[in-house]
Amino acid sequence: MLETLRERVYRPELLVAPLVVFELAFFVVPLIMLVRVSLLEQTTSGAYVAGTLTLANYQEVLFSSHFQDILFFSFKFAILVTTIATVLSVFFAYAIWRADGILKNALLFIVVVTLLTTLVVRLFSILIILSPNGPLNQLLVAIKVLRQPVLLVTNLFGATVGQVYTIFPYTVLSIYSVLSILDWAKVEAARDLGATELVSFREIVLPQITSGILVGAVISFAWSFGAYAAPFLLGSTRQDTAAMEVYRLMVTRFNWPLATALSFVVLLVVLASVSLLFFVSDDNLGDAYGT
Amino acid sequence: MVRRQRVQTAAFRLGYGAMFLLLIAPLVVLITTSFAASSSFQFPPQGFSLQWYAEFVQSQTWLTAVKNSVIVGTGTILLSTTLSLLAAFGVRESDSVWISRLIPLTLMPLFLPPVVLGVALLSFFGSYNLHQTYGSIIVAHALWATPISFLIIQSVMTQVNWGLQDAALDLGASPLRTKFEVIFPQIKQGLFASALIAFIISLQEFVMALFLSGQETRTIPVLAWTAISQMLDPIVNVISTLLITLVVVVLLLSAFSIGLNRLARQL
Amino acid sequence: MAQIELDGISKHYGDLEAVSGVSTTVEDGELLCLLGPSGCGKSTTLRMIGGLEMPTEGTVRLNGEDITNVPPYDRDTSIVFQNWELFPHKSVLENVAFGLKMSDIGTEERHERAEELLERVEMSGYGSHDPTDLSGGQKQRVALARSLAVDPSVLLLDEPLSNLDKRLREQMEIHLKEIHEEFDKTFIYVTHNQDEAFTLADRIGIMNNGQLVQVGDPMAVYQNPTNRFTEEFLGDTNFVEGQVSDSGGELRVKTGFGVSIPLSGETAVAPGDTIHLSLRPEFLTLSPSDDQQATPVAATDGGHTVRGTLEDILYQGSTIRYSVSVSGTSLFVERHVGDRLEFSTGDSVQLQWDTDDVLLFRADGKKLEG
Amino acid sequence: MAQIELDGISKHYGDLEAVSGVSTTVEDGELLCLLGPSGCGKSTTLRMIGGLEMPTEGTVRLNGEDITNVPPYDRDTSIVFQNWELFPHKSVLENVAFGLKMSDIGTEERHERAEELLERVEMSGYGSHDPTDLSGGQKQRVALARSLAVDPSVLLLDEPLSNLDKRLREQMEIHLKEIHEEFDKTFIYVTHNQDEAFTLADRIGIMNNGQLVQVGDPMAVYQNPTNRFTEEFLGDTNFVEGQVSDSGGELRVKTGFGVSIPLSGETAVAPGDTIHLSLRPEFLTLSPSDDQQATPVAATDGGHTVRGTLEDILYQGSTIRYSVSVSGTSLFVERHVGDRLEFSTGDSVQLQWDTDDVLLFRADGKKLEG
Amino acid sequence: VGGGPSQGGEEGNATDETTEGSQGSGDATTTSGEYPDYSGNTLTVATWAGIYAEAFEKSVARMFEERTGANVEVAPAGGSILTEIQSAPEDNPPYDIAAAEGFFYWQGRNENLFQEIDTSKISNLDNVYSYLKDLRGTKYGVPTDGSLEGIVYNTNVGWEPTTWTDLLSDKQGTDRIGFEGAWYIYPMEVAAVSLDNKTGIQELYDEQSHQAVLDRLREFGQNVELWTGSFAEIETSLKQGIINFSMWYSGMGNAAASQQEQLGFVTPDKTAGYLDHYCPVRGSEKTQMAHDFLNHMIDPAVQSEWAKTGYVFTTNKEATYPEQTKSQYPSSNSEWKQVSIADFTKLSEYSSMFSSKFQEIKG
Ligand SMILES: Nc1ncnc2c1ncn2[C@@H]1O[C@H](COP(=O)(O)OP(=O)(O)OP(=O)(O)O)[C@@H](O)[C@H]1O
Ligand SMILES: Nc1ncnc2c1ncn2[C@@H]1O[C@H](COP(=O)(O)OP(=O)(O)OP(=O)(O)O)[C@@H](O)[C@H]1O
Ligand SMILES: [Mg+2]
Ligand SMILES: [Mg+2]
Repeated sequence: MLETLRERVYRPELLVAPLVVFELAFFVVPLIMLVRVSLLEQTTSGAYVAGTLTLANYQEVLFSSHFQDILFFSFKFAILVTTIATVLSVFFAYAIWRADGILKNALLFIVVVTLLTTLVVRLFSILIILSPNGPLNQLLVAIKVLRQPVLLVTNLFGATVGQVYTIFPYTVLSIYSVLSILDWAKVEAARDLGATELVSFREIVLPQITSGILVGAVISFAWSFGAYAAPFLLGSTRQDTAAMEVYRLMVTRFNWPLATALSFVVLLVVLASVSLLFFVSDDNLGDAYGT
Repeated sequence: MVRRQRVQTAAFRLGYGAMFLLLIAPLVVLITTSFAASSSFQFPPQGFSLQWYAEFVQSQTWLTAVKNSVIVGTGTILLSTTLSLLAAFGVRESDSVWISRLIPLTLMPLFLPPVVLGVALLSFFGSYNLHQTYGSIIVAHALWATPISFLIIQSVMTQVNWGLQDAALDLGASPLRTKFEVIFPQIKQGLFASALIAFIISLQEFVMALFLSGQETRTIPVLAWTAISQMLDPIVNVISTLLITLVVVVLLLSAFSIGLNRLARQL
Repeated sequence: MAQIELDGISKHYGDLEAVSGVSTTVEDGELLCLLGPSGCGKSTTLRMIGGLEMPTEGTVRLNGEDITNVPPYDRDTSIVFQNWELFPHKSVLENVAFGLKMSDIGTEERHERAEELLERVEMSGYGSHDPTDLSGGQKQRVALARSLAVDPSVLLLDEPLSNLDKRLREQMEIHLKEIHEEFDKTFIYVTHNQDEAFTLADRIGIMNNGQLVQVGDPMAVYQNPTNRFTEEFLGDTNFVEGQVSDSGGELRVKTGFGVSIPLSGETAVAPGDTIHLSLRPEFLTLSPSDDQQATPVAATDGGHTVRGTLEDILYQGSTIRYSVSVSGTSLFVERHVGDRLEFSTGDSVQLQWDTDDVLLFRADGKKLEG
Repeated sequence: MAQIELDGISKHYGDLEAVSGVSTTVEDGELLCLLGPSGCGKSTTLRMIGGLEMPTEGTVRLNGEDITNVPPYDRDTSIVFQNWELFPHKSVLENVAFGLKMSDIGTEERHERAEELLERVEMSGYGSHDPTDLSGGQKQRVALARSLAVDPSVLLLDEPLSNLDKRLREQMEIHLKEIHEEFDKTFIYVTHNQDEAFTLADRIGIMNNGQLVQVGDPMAVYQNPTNRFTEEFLGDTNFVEGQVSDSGGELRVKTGFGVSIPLSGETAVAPGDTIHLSLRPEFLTLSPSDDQQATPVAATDGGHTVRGTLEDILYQGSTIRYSVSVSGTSLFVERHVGDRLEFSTGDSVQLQWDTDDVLLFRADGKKLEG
Repeated sequence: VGGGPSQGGEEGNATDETTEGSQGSGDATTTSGEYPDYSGNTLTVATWAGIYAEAFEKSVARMFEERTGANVEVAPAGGSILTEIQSAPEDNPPYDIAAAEGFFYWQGRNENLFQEIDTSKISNLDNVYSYLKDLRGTKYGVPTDGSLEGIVYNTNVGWEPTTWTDLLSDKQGTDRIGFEGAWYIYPMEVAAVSLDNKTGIQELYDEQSHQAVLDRLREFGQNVELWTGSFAEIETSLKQGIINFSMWYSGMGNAAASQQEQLGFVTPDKTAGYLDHYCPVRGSEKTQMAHDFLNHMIDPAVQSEWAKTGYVFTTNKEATYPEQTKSQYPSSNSEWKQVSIADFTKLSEYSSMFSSKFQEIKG
């Protein structure tokens, strides 16, 4: 039906042009500069040795166990956070969708408002809540769940909680935005055909919001891989994410070639993971249509 | 049967109730400490005072940062929403496969640690003497916000009833008009969400902004990060509290004017 | 075994009372057709039976058990929705197999069953199609197959054949009738098509304005409407206004063109009341006028004969509608094409009927038993 | 002034040929009804005329001008969609006023116009409602009003009254007819309801399998179908199979129960061919059998009389259907209730018809002119 | 991140030329009259973040503004200062003057990120301890301030550590301590000074002793719950019971202890520290104002005020310390010699080894 419009009025490809130009100018060009930096020799007496060309940085990133550990941890951490955040967000977004009136407003409000607070302060608040002298421990001790306070921060638990908090509102919003225009009548039809709330959710709602979930998962994965603030403040100092390491290399150690080389490895790992995610979910979608 | 249903419903309510509490808990800490009398971040806070509010109002630096965040946030919304909305329509209406293949590549900025992106952009903008401008920060934030808005808008579009577009075209609406009249209302939650996310990215991102901002263009999170990483005073909480208050007031006002249920539907 | 009992159910939407105080019992294995004008509350009633809408008041019982609060998926009912509500992200086959999947029937078996049902609704070969690509009638048939597949004891059909052509509709009617009889299911069937209702129904329920105004055997409802609404709704008829007058101790109703009918034993009317006479076209005999000059109205033995001019002849496929002007009032008669009445416009004709076939209604709509 | 010309338009969806090579001209001010089974391509044809679908082949012309590539918003056409496509986020009034808004008509004026149209479709008072809260029939009427509001020179209606009860439908038909005649608009009207088609149409187009198989005057199409499909589709008829045989130089067709009809001058058949005879129920005269013992078939003057047993009587509101078994073949006849034929099941009856009323079709569906 | 300044000495051989005698004691009271009127001009100064920046603003910056009418923009850029200058265009730097501790000074100098200064224009330099001047020289900036490594602790533990090895004892609370985690040099320094093999931090410059230093750090590491570059995190963690003691720097540590009863700070007798230089940034055109600002920074009055608000040590002999820090900081060249300040020219060849070992110990 759109052929006609296309011929007469505009070519839809042109609509994509601004985005492409934007990405080329502000991402690809700086990216090329970065690639160049990642191929320079390191020096301890400055940022890099200008004019040199080497693959040593990539070698170091790929073959030193230090970086391997970091990449592996980041990967694990990203998977962990993404899984938890996605499940919780789907649940919460669904709750918002099903709620009405004041409750709906309240649930939505809390998500949005969370995002309006400065991340670092929010993380410090969580630090306080989870700390041995904090309200959570006090509560658990008071109701005799715990005999004495436990350390919930400066470990993987703390980092994960912090990162899930960081990512959660984004994932909820991306899922809810798709959910909000879903047709309730279809769910009714399913329930009429014997699907319980749970099943109709799985059969009708879930397949139609996969795209939203996917967006959330991508954001979550990418940002958890590149997590900085939450693992920094709440995590174990023994477990650095790739982004923290890049920051350290770039800013504290002033070692640009290594920092950029690591960044590109991170970029490729995340890109590959996300492509895999898209690929797998596409496959599933395909299954849904086939018979 | 009915019993199982009750148990399920109860579990469901309990689930989101608990999540609600968990979400609100840090905010409670954050808000109450903004009224602390002491100069440190402590919960429960000792004493009540408005000293941090007074300090905030008197601090030119913080007020400027608020102004900068608003400017940069708005810019990010405009830039990223425009780019991604156009692109989403383009991809939908084009049958060229490579375009839709190309688009996921726009996600790449999200995958790069922000510090290198910040440094790269600083060198890039620096060579045109454009660093420390609002524009450079907006561009950096849009690099993150655009792919997300794009993906959100695109997935919202999968739920759009395109039959309505046919109806509108048939009734004499031009393609552009059709978009305004029948497509926007359908994707408005998605647009709202993506604009919100764009704004929030801008309100939260501090690593790239750290490099790209100058004295005059520092945003709230940059200031907060540099301030707070070495010194915790509740002034940052004041800003968060004020922002929350602002949103509550706006929501209440709109609730009074259009009714809560209507509002719930609008959202 | 599925007997449905509605006990004073009502549904309010804000100020609007979509359904008000509907009570009736649908016996096991019965097929009840709900007929009524657009917006009278038929779909809402079905949705309440299916559990998709909570009645504002009243109780729904299944085999005597109160199911008002039972969720839809725990009710052995299935709705064919008026606007189909196919799942857009599932194939046609998956749509049909959905209910079976919900009862945990294996993939193979349910696909087989689904294929079978698609065949029944003449949609075999469409299994792998995308529902959004189907034509209106095709979607409707898929929706029907989807509900049939779950094999519910109560099937609630909301205008399930409205988008089908006559031939297919009749075929589907036969299928439905078969299923209904063979498996002894309870059907509640909303339709705006009276032929459908008469062909299928064990009983017919007439709704108006949220109320169930009459329920009964199709022929009984048709032949003996208890109120003017039913009479008017069910068939095209000639309504003629008359006035009650007292002629020598006997109440009579008199029309503008001179027909006068005695109201023997009628107590609910008084002289001066307006009465509506219904002269059904099928009870009117049309013949060439014997005598051009005679009085327009003559009381014959147990009936009347009126003379008039043939004003209009309308061909409607297999039937022909004749409009006759009698002293300024227009009356119409219908005949089959095959009856071969050879009239042309302007002809002088006479219409004849039995007084027994004339139905009388009070101004408030109630039928007079006179 | 709006004359629509379709010149060999086809529409392929992948392998599927939804519409194939449809050519016809709809004259200015004409009302063409498209009839055809579900999925035969009616909606697709309308959508191509409206510009919402590009024909894979062929040309659409408006007043002789090629508009195949003109976008929908530049065409003076408007579609009433089969599934309504109301804008859910706009009020009923805004839906109706939408087209006027697009022509930049001031708020006040367009709301006034919209109110007027809502009144026409008996939906006044619903202006501020949410379309999703309406009943099926109400939605349909709003969709109709919305298209009427833009006052297009070509109105394309896709089963616009399918969800309305008989009374309302007839009222709407009258409104549409009025609008059509008063403003001299061109209408293309898809319906599966033959009464509707016969009541409204200036011409009728019969579609099957994507093709336009016959177009013409309603009575002509009905009385003189050019092929078996039309005959079968348009009405319930008795199809009886016969064989061509050569009896003394003259070709005749003979049925199983003994009817024999000469095929004078027919050259397109040969002995041994199968021929289908259509005996329309309205051309059959049903009467009590004179003679129980006589041969089952007798050739009368220009026709036949057959004897049989009354097997079944089916009441369908105002008509009654009688099934008669003649030597094992079941034939049916329809009569109005008012005809008061007093038969009961098991009676011996006779059926009579004129040979002129019998239609003969070759195995490939083509009608014989015999 | 930003907080922990790291450092390196350059010509670190702190020669014994104590030159106690301040040449021209009269300069000590430089009057405001010597400063030109800079009204309408802005000077952007990059400093460490947090409490440091606040104190800087209240003392140094405010006093300069009062003296000259200039506007001083304090940018608490912290750890990213160097990266920002490096990536900005050469002729348009983000700052006019930048703080640089040892490592930054050394790196910045190598990358030519700083301008050479004309010491003759900085008269107050004469009153600066020669030990501190000679440490890295004054070619690209002047030594202005610094901090020593000490221990910040929660007073609730009931005892006060006095030496680094106290943290290795099994006294109450030493099982959960905090340490600088952003950068290896200061933890290494602590490990080195806590060893008695060599004076100060000489162990770091001698390959043979490296193993001992690393082992010692590993020993500390066993008790470390928190490695961080953020003092805010240390402060919160101390108060919330996550840790009980933490290594940190005397400036911030004293400031925190002075404000909060719950916290205390000590500087062990044998310890190390860092020294800041403030350097004019390459490409900045405000050379004259920068020189005036640098001179202002080491003005005794300014230094005294700074020492009072920020608890840092100062470099001008004439400056005075507040009660709280008086005893913690050296007040003569000979005393200064007891304080170890890292020399990056000597460290550079071990730098990446230390760095990766440090990561390993943390991990
Ligand atoms: N978008 C599409 N993609 C693929 N096939 C389609 C599409 N739209 C319609 N079809 C197919 O084309 C054929 C004709 O469809 P169309 O909607 O024109 O039928 P119709 O005559 O209007 O039928 P009905 O009376 O049931 O509405 C159908 O077989 C349908 O499945
Ligand atoms: N969700 C709703 N909110 C408000 N009003 C509603 C809602 N659903 C239905 N109504 C109103 O209730 C009345 C009855 O609607 P219902 O759908 O039961 O009618 P119906 O008899 O099925 O009509 P139709 O034959 O046109 O489908 C209508 O006036 C309709 O506008
Ligand atoms: Mg309905
Ligand atoms: Mg159709």
